[in-house]
Amino acid sequence: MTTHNSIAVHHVTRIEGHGDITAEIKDGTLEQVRFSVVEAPRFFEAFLRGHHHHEVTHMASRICGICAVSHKCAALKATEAALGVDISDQTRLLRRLAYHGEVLSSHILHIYFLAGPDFFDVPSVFPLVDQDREMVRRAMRLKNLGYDLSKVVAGRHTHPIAMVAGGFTFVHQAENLEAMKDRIAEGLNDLQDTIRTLQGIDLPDLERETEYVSLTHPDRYAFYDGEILSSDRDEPVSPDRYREVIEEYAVDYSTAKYARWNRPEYMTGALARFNNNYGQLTDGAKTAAEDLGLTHPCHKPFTNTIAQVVECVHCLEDARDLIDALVNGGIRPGREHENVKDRAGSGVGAVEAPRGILFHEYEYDEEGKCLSANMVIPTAQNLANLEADMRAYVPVIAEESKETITHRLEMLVRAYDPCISCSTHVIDLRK
Amino acid sequence: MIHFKKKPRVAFFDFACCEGCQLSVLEMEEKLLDLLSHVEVVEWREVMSEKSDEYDIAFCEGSITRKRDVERIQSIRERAETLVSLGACASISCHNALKNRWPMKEVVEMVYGDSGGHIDTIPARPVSDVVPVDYQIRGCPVSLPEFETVFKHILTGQSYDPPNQPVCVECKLNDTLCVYEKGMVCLGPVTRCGCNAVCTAYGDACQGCRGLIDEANTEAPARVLFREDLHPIMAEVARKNPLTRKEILAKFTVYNDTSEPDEEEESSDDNA
Amino acid sequence: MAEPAKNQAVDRTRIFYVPERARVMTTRQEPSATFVELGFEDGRPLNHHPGQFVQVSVFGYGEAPISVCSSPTRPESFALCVQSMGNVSRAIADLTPGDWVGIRGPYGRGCFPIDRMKNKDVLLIAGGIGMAPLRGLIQFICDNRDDYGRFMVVYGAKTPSDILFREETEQWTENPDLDFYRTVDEPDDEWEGRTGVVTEPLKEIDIDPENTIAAACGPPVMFRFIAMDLLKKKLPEERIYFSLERRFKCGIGKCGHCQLNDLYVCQDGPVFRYADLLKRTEAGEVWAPEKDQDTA
Amino acid sequence: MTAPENRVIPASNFTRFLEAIMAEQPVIGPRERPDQPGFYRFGRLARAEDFAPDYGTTTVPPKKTFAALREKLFSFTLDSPPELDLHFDSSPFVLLGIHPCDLSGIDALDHAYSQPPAEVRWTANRRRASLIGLDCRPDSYCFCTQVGTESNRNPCDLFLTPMEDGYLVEVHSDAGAALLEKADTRKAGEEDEAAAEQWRREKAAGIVPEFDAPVEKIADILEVGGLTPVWKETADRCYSCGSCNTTCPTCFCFDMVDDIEPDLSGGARYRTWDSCQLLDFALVASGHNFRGERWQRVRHRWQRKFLYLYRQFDRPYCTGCGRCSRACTADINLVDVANRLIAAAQKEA
Ligand SMILES: Cc1cc2nc3c(=O)[nH]c(=O)nc-3n(C[C@H](O)[C@H](O)[C@H](O)COP(=O)(O)OP(=O)(O)OC[C@H]3O[C@@H](n4cnc5c(N)ncnc54)[C@H](O)[C@@H]3O)c2cc1C
Ligand code: SF4
Ligand code: SF4
Ligand code: SF4
Repeated sequence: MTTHNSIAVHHVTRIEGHGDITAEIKDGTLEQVRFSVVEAPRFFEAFLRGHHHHEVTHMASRICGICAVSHKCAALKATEAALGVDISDQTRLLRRLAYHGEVLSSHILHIYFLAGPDFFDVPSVFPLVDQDREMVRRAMRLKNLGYDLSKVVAGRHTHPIAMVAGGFTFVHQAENLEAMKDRIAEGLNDLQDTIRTLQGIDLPDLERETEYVSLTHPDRYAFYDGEILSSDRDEPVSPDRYREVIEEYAVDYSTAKYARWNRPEYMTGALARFNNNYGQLTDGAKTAAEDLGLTHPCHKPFTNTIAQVVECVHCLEDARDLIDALVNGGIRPGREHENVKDRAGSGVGAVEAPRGILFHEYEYDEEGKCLSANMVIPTAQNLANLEADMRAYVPVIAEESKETITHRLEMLVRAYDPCISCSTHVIDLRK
Repeated sequence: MIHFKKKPRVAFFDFACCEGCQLSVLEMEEKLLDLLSHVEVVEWREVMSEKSDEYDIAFCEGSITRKRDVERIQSIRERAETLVSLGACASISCHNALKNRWPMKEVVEMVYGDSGGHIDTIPARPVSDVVPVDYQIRGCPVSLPEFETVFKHILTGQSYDPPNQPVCVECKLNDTLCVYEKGMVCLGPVTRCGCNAVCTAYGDACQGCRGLIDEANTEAPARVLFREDLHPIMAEVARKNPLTRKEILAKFTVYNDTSEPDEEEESSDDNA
Repeated sequence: MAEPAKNQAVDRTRIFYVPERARVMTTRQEPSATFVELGFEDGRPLNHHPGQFVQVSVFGYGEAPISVCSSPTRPESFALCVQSMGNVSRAIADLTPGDWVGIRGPYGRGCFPIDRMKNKDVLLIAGGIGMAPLRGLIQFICDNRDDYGRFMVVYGAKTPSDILFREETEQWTENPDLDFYRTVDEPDDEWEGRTGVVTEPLKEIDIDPENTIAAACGPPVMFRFIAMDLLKKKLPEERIYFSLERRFKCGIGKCGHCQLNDLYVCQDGPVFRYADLLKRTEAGEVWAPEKDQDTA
Repeated sequence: MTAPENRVIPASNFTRFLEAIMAEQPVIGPRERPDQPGFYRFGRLARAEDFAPDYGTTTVPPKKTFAALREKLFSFTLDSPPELDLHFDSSPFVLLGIHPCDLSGIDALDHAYSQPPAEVRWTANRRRASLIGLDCRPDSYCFCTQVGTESNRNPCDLFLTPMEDGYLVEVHSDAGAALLEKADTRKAGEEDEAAAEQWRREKAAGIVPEFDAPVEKIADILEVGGLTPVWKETADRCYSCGSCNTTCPTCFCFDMVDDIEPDLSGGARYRTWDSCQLLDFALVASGHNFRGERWQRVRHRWQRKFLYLYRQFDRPYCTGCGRCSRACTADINLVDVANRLIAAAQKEA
């Protein structure tokens, strides 16, 4: 008997933004599979033109409501590079703190609300409100802790306020920062409970070695700053040269563009960072990895979610150290932003967003007005790798029912925690 | 006395936006659980797999930027008794409308080069430009206390108009220092409040994300800042912000481009 | 103010913004309005003068000023007639018997001049929902009919189906003690009564300008035309009374919303002598907006 | 009470005095904004050093300590029948460091709110507080001398005039005298009085803005009218943002709204400060706006402060603090407008 399965998922649920899965499977072999982004394009790269850099950096965070701090930081770094602005250590520490908040809240959103229901065999978190209210509360608590870490630094997580080129419009209070430390302790406990919850779950078994790309920093597990590293190479590359290393290409069925470097596809995100920078994780995070059975290196895409849990522990432990460093350093009013002068120039900002490496690039005229803008988001970089994983995975599950195949493919998509609501993704290569 | 109807069914939908509004709603923790206990959530793609075509209250986030969005929002409108525009994109079109400054073909080309042939895009419009909206929750992102207020208004059958007072009022109620005193230019005097003046509380100027108040005096800054006889505070503002009249007026449109989308300019391609 | 004595206890019963509970006794749907009859918990009367208003709270919705539309001569309860305009008025309209509301008042020092009207001819003019405050006065005069001279009432509604207190007004038409004129702006097929705006019947009425007091309530535009007609009939400005609407929050001259030049409509009104209003530019600007006078 | 002699409190003793008070009751006074160094607001002092005696003018006047910017009037349940619960605080506190103009602002609200029926909450909160005034140095927006508040002491319990080392203390009430017993003071000598007098002279000399006619005249000018061109010209610039009202120590208009709990079990009624400059201030439900034109609202602010309330209470409802001009993002300056009104009236005459 020949079996023919046509899988089509219109608007995969529980992901950020709109994407469709289509797969054609005949007699257990995969004829075609793809994940296409069908998000309405928003044209940030076009309409940022003409705006002053102060507006540009505020507008840039509006690219994405989940990784607002990442987009903001990438935009600030690019703008500061273009305007030749140096920032103080305090500003850098504060941004890193806000950043940890975002990574935590974004990961928690994914772990509990987006991917989580698959682990507990429910369609969404809402049935759990009655089944396991304490777990839902814990999820919300952790998510809020992330928000509040960003908030104590920048007034809000979506979309951060006080962060501007050069520094902050707001003078931070040691008491407020200090007060977060109790919350962090509580959060670390909640993470231990999270780890216990996740120890019991069964993840689909798929192993496929690929190229892992992330930022890397000599002194720390890279989120806010660093250079571009590929697991296929020894030497990192400066973010300024991102166009040389990350080659984008278009496909005709998607509004997103695909990316490659040393291989036809690469992976970026929590698992890539874990693989590339494992040694720099905090001790607690390493223990968490052990408790969760995540060994280094790991080539199982479904474990991306587990790597996120490990990173949550890292972020909270590191946030605690950052607060100590800030408070012990004595917080200065720092109105560095007032010294920022308009000038012509261009610059690149690269950060590790929760979902992977993110680039912003701007060019400004003498009045500080934007001449051109470009962004490369992590999900666009992951798409080729996601499809390669799908191709590797379908034969494994080809005998299953259509529902199971569909569900497993959706889970695979979710494991990447794709974030496509931003829909800014394309390099104009001919420029 | 509050006379309840049966548990209304609630659905969340999104169009072109950053999805930050519906996500920040999750920040409400206990309050969200309290609010949701009065309703039944039947569709919320972002956080649940179930879908439903039957709902009473639809929260719609995002701007209408494609032909198929128009059809989709119309069908949502037909089904929902109550339609809420959630956030700036849905209510006043936020940054999305900035692309309307160019013909769609040009915008597509700017971003996608020649490879943008398959892209379906029309001038961005807020939801209320396409279908009637019962409640607007403005802001980029929405302010959670206001979301809560509107939710409670819906549950208790009350109407809700976005506050028609400028942000300055909330600055004063919070005893926040006016950023003009620091020499910055602020859009607060012409922008609707409801955000609890959060940007100014954190030392930044209001960016105008909630749209203009009714009868906003958008001519005032141009009339003020170019005067010779300014008093010390405003003199400092004028010195630090050598803006042209055009630049001042442009500031009002960053979130709130009220210029009419060019009707003749339609989707650059229909095949999507 | 004399130096306040420190730490004295506050007399809570005198706190103006705290409403007293009242129970909804009956409700009735009127055309484009709801009639609500209320009583205090202890059964005591409201003790109001015709023309006064109460601040009605529907808890969770807010508070709104509403005229008392019943007469103090019928003290078992008091009644409101409310048009759904916004959240509070809609909530009042949604009340059912047994529900509770909060009441502050009665408020307003400027009421209909029932004493001054004694032994005089009385002419009342109501436009639309303006019938609500006047109904209390009509009931009052009917209940004390011997104290007053000729009694004339003109009532204009938009369409026949907008006529408030239909049965009662029908009775008034029959009532020999009362010259009642009812008119509609837009008649329907069944309407056999008068047609035209409220000033039309007014033109026909002959009054004794020396011995008449007139009072009116209705939309702001109406006042100007009524005043012109009455002045034409040689009725002096001191004997024309208007009941005004403004935005009230407190009802006792503190919140500032209802200020009309130096007057607080809530406290000094809501019923004013036309002669007094004429001195106030902010009243004049409403009636003759094209003129921009700005004296106080 | 008979006027007691003035005392002097040296700076070092003053800190101890403050600490002694703070041990017994909260002290609210001017303190530097933690997030905006160099700017001040009234707030509870955590330590005696938080007191910033050299503060200029705060954005929001100290009236907020008696009628909070947003305050809960009472809460209610949504049961049948509803239960109401009043919130009253009767614990005493000290309001420290109020400039003469702001004392005058408190006095203005005492007048307005004590009109029967009295605003009990205000009165109750006023009774909780002991007021300690403090003399000041003017900035370029202050014009207290033009409305006669530069030496105002009403209402206060103690009044401090800064001296080289410490303060000259005037005792204005028995409660003030009782409070001062906690301090180590000495009798003020002639030199001390002279120093304080010198302070007041310098302060008056430092006032820049001047009305071109006495303040009483402004009421007459407003009463006569014919000033529409000035109103319209001012309104062209005005945003109707309300900052002039919401920062004014003598403004007392408010709004009341209900809010309910997310579980819909009950709620509360709140009062917030309001402003007559806002578009919807006089809008009624039928859609009519009784001051729909911006210039009408501008005129109303003036008439209320310098005519209606002036006539009603026999004092201008302006303390010369200059807050409205300082807060105005359209640079509309009260004294400038006054002088244009005066000029317009003179031209008319
Ligand atoms: C002394 C006095 C006596 C009164 N007596 C009665 C009476 O007997 N019966 C009666 O029915 N009414 C009476 N009223 C009127 C009544 O008080 C109002 O209708 C009521 O306050 C409305 O309150 P609300 O909360 O329902 O509406 P609100 O929510 O306060 O107001 C909603 C209204 O706000 C206005 N609004 C908001 N946005 C806009 C906009 N964009 N454009 C235009 N308008 C807008 C609208 O008019 C809208 O209907 C009286 C008023 C006074 C002062
Ligand atoms: S900071 Fe902006 S919003 Fe606030 S008072 Fe000043 S101008 Fe108004
Ligand atoms: S502060 Fe200035 S701009 Fe704002 S309402 Fe007052 S006068 Fe107008
Ligand atoms: S009107 Fe202006 S100067 Fe006068 S008291 Fe009020 S804020 Fe101060």
